[in-house]
Amino acid sequence: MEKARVDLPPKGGFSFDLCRRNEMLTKKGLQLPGFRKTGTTIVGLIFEDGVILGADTRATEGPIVADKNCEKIHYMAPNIYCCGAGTAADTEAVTDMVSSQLQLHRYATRRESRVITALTLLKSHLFSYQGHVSAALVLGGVDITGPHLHTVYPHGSTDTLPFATMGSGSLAAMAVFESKYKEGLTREDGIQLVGEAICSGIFNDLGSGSNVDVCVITKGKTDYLRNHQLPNPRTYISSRGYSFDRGHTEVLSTKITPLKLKAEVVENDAMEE
Amino acid sequence: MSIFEYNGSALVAMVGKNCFAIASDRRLGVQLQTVATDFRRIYRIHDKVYIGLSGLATDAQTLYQRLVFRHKLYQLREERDMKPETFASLVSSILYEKRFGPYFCQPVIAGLGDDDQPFICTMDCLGAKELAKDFVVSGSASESLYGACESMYKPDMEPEELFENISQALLASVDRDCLSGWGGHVFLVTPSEVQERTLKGRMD
Amino acid sequence: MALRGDWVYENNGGTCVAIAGSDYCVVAADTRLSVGYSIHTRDYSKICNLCDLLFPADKCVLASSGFQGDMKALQKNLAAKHLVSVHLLHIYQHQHNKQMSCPAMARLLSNTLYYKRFFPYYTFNILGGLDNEGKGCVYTYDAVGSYERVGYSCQGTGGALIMPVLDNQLKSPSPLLLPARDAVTPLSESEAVDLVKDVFASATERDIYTVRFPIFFFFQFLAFCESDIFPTQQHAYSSRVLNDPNEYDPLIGFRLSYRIMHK
Amino acid sequence: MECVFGLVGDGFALIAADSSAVNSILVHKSNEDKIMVLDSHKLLGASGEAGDRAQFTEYIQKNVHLYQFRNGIPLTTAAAANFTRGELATALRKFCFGQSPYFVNILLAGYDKEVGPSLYYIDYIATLHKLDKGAFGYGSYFSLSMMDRHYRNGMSLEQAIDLVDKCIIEIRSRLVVAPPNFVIKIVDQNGAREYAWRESIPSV
Amino acid sequence: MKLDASGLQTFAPHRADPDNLYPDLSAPPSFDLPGCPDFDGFQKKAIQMVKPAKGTTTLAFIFNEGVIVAADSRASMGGYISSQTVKKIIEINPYMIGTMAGGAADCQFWHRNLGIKCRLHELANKRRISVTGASKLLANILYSYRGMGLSVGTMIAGWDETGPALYYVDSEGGRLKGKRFSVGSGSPYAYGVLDSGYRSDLSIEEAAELARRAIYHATFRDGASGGVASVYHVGPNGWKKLSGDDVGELHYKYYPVVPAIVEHEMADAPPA
Amino acid sequence: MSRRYDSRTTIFSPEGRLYQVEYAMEAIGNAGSAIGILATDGVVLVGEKKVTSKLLQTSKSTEKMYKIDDHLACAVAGIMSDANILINTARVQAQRYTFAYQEPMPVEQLVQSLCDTKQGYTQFGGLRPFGVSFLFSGWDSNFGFQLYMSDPSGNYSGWKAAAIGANNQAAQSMLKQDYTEDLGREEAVNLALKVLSKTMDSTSLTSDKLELAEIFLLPSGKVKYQVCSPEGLTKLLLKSGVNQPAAEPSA
Repeated sequence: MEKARVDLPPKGGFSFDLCRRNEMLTKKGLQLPGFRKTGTTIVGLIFEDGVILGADTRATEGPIVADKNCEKIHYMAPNIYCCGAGTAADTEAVTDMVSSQLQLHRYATRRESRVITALTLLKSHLFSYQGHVSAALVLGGVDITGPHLHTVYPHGSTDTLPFATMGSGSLAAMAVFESKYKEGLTREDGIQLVGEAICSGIFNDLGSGSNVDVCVITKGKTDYLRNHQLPNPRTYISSRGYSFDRGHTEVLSTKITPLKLKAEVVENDAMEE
Repeated sequence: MSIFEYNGSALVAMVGKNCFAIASDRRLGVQLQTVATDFRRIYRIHDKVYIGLSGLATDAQTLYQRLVFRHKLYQLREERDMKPETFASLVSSILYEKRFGPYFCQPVIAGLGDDDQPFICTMDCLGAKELAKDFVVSGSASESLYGACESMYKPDMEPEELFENISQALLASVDRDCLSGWGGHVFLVTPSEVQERTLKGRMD
Repeated sequence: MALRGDWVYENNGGTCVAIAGSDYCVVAADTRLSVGYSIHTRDYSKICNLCDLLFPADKCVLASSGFQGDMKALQKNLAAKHLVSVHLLHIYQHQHNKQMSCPAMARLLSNTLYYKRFFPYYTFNILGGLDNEGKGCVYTYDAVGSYERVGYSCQGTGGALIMPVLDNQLKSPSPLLLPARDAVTPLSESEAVDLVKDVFASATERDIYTVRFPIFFFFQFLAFCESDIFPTQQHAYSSRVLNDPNEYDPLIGFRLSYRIMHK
Repeated sequence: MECVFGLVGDGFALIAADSSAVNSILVHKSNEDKIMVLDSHKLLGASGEAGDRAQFTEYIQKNVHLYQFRNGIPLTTAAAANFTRGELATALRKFCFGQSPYFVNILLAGYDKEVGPSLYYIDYIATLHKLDKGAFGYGSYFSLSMMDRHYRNGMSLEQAIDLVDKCIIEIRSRLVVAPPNFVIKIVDQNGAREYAWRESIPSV
Repeated sequence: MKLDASGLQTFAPHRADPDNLYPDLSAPPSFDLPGCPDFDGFQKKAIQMVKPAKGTTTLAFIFNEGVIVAADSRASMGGYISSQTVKKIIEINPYMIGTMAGGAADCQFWHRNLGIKCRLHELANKRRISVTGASKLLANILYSYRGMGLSVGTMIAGWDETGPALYYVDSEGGRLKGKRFSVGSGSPYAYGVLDSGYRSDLSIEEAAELARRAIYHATFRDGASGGVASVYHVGPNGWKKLSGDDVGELHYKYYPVVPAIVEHEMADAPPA
Repeated sequence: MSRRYDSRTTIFSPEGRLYQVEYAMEAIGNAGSAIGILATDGVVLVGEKKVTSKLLQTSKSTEKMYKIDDHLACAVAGIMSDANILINTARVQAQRYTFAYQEPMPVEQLVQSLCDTKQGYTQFGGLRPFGVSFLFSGWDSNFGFQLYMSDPSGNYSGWKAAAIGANNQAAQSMLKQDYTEDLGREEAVNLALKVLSKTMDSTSLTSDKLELAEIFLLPSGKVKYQVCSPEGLTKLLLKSGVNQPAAEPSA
């Protein structure tokens, strides 16, 4: 009498079976919750021998900062990285999916992945979901044909640009880029410019904040400078602190369960006695 | 009223000196009416990984049962327990699978990884992972919990001090939320033992 | 910011906190005025001391978050009403410079808010100051005028973040209790300022509307203590402006100016 | 307007339910027995839309019987409750057009040798919780506080029935659309059976 | 449209000064109305945005020794508890008290207004206003604003020539004379306990305990009620506050908890 | 003549036999033997390990014994690859039951559902039967400790003691003589080792040729499935004097 269909080996793709119930719940007057969005300032630019990507590290749930140090620069391939803005779950999932597809593709072709492959995979996936998978991406990488920088919009359209910004802080960042970008930037100038663009997003856009992540991709070498700048340390630690003495909280009941320590695996010889 | 506030919930996990504590309120309500005051929101996956599920109670229960299903099979096949990081990815994929008809449930995962490094993480209802080094919160009282934990958290607390801080943060926050509270439930996990305590809170 | 058709309200974010002590009252508010995801200005004070030309009402201060347009209107309305009542007192009871005490101002504010009951001021107010015996008092309001005297309060987008910490630190038995229990010993003034700085730093971490701009952060305290027992006629208060607005406080890394009005 | 409530006493569990079958303003019948005997030691009190209630409870009853025939042993109360919750949760997700999810709230009372009496609360979105006293519907507002006030652990049958009568009187006096008649059923070690009717008007 | 705000007469001192220094402020204050076509839509959106404090449990009943009035002290805005120390029993005059349920601002303001009117009635007629009269005054005012979104559910209790009297007045214009009422989101829970324990021959102490117990049970089950259960008694010579107990402590008084037990669970390791 | 009837697994021969099933039983006869004994306070499973090269690196701790659920284990005799499929199916069935009822699956129901799967391959689908016999041991609240044996035909039966795999008839008859109702867990282990030593053709009995697993109740009432470590096994062998006098150190 068992119900065989519970948890069949996952056949991949989305399952929609809860939609009906959720619809009934919303009809009853309960509103759907907002999903965690990365307010985000993400940028990318091409410099003399590669691509530099930059991102802030704040994820927000409405007016509340859910994650003060999240990673928005996702690994796609050793030579390709991608910054994501929009619904946090979508950016994470779509970049993971495409990066695994690239990995399989590298095994099949035994060649370094190309940025254009990643771009096409991303855009077709996003297009097939008509923007419902809401991920706005800045895709950068250096492959056999040289450095590439693209932006991908949730509905699947893409641009190819020398420098690009996305997310709610893109206006602030683009202002910096428009005024200071020039062809053939050195590595240091590039990193400095990206840092400045992200900082302008962090300070002027409420959806962005905390720290600056930078990723420099050049031919054969990629270094991902996690928390390259920490412009917003916690401003004030109360000198008094909040120490509560033992027993300050009244407890109704306590149950203590000792754990087998990993070191000595208790091997019993039941037959000993 | 949002779906997350239908049953009301409050969950917080905090990291201490190679130990962690995870605490939740005990109320099961239907909007403003309190149905039960001994509802368990924190489940034990195995000795070193605990998961708290806040939000819609029915989804929390279904999600927990599916997680036990998947983790049991993993345990039988691998002949070892799942590491917290792996378990967090499992939860994230199960949630994201229902992207367009999601489970209304925000999990908080806390565990001791290999060589007993504490690991905590939370997700929104779509599975967007948020790994934190200090504390994670969720539930209808999450705003108050953010404020309380942000002030009360200190790095590298001893287990006893961690217990006091997390309890005070939880009780102070639920006393500002109509939909959660009615006592507290705290699991304090150190490499050598697990202490499960119920807190005496306001029952209004 | 284009007004959306008939909807005239906007939420400019920000947080304000007030703690009443035995002989002082600390009122603090952040200084950012933002709309949606962008910032209009970083230097806007949400605290106003309702003074007017003739009669500086230095006994209490109004801090409010929400729609700053309404706040400006409310301030003018309140200052005008205050002027009338003090002026009339002046004429008919020959009491010169008789200040309107904080509880009286609180009632006036409650009525002023309620007269807009059907077209509410979208402001969440805190009135801080000193009562007649010179003790600190804080009144907290909802938008349409329901008010209550409390020991501490905070309003605004960071309110829900800060309130539990204040509860935890300043917990005192409710005034409604009978047999009454004496209030717990309140914090000293410096401890109160320290607590406020800490809760603001925490709120800044987690609330995008509560300002945090490391280099320039105008953080206005107005702390009041009862001035010395002054003769009824002569009205004098000593206000020691602790430091000029540009003083850089190394401890908390931002510009700070607070005025302590001492007994 | 439907009221179902139940409580656990010393060695027994009882469920009381109103017995009026209504359709908008019409009372078709006022002695409709809404508490089903699930199996020898289980009672299932259900409230909700008439069609759903009959359909779903019978579906559960037949499956429980099938389990007993097939395996020779009856389901424990906990297993039956979890089974019912699982069916309700999956039924909520069925895609058959025109069939909106079941709108049924369930109180399941049972007696097992080792565990003794137990009462399970399953609401229409499949939230399951084991409790000592529970109630559904508009009547719950009145009976819950009444039961909070007078309920003791291990109450005798007489005390429990007296408490149920108090609740019924309270519902009749305070609930605007109060159902006139109630049926009370109990389950203890010698099985599930009807205990009494409380009729304020002769059943039509 | 200028509204009849006669109910709003705040009797500012009569001005002798003819030159009308402050023209607009001298007129009796009246309600500002939004100049938008859809008044109701505007109200709904404004109230939703402003979320005035709501949710409560109040009760009152008449018995042989007078009237017992009790209330909780929590104000909540949506899910957030804005205050746990709201005085919901408002002293109109030494012989009459009113309770606050529904919108906190509405109740506070109109009770204050009622207090002024009762005082004026005493000055004009040299005797205290009867409870019937006072409740009629409030009912008429609230009725004049019917449909504009006021939310008030209040009880006027007092002792006048006719002895103890209790009226229920709400913002829909209802006015009921009765012996036992409970108002607010927690009222059904309070009724449950109140009705089963009520007897007209209760002593003052028993009646106070019954009221306190009813408020406690409401705070236990209803999320929007909590804080302090205040109990007042109105006798022949006016009202007197009997008690104010924190419901958090009341719970552990009614349902004492066995002291903290430390339970050691057997280790999982099999017997060595 | 019988050749024509055994190519199709689902066809009876004129003598009323399913040749493929019998051939499967034959294949199991060559596999390492396994013995299960039901004791009063537990169930004991002992298995003979065929492959014992030191170069072998197994990912699994035991070759013959598999845990199906916390309260259920099985010993396998036959083609291991077939066994893995069935064991996985058994594990998923057990978890599905727990998912639906939040209770451990009764032992007999699991054995029944696995045997239904096996039986399917003898009646439809045109695929060869699984060449695997199982000894299922477990505990549940309805019937306490239980031991079942199932064979490729999909038939199962409950036993007090049973043997499968190489020369299981010999082992079975020995068990019949020595089995007594009131065997404790220790005596059951000794008996199993004794029987196994006789039936195994290998010269001396050392711990690397054997596997021992037990199901019993912890003092806390929880069921425990526990595999005996090689050292424990060597001690047991010495204590029960089973191995030959010249107990050379195990290679």
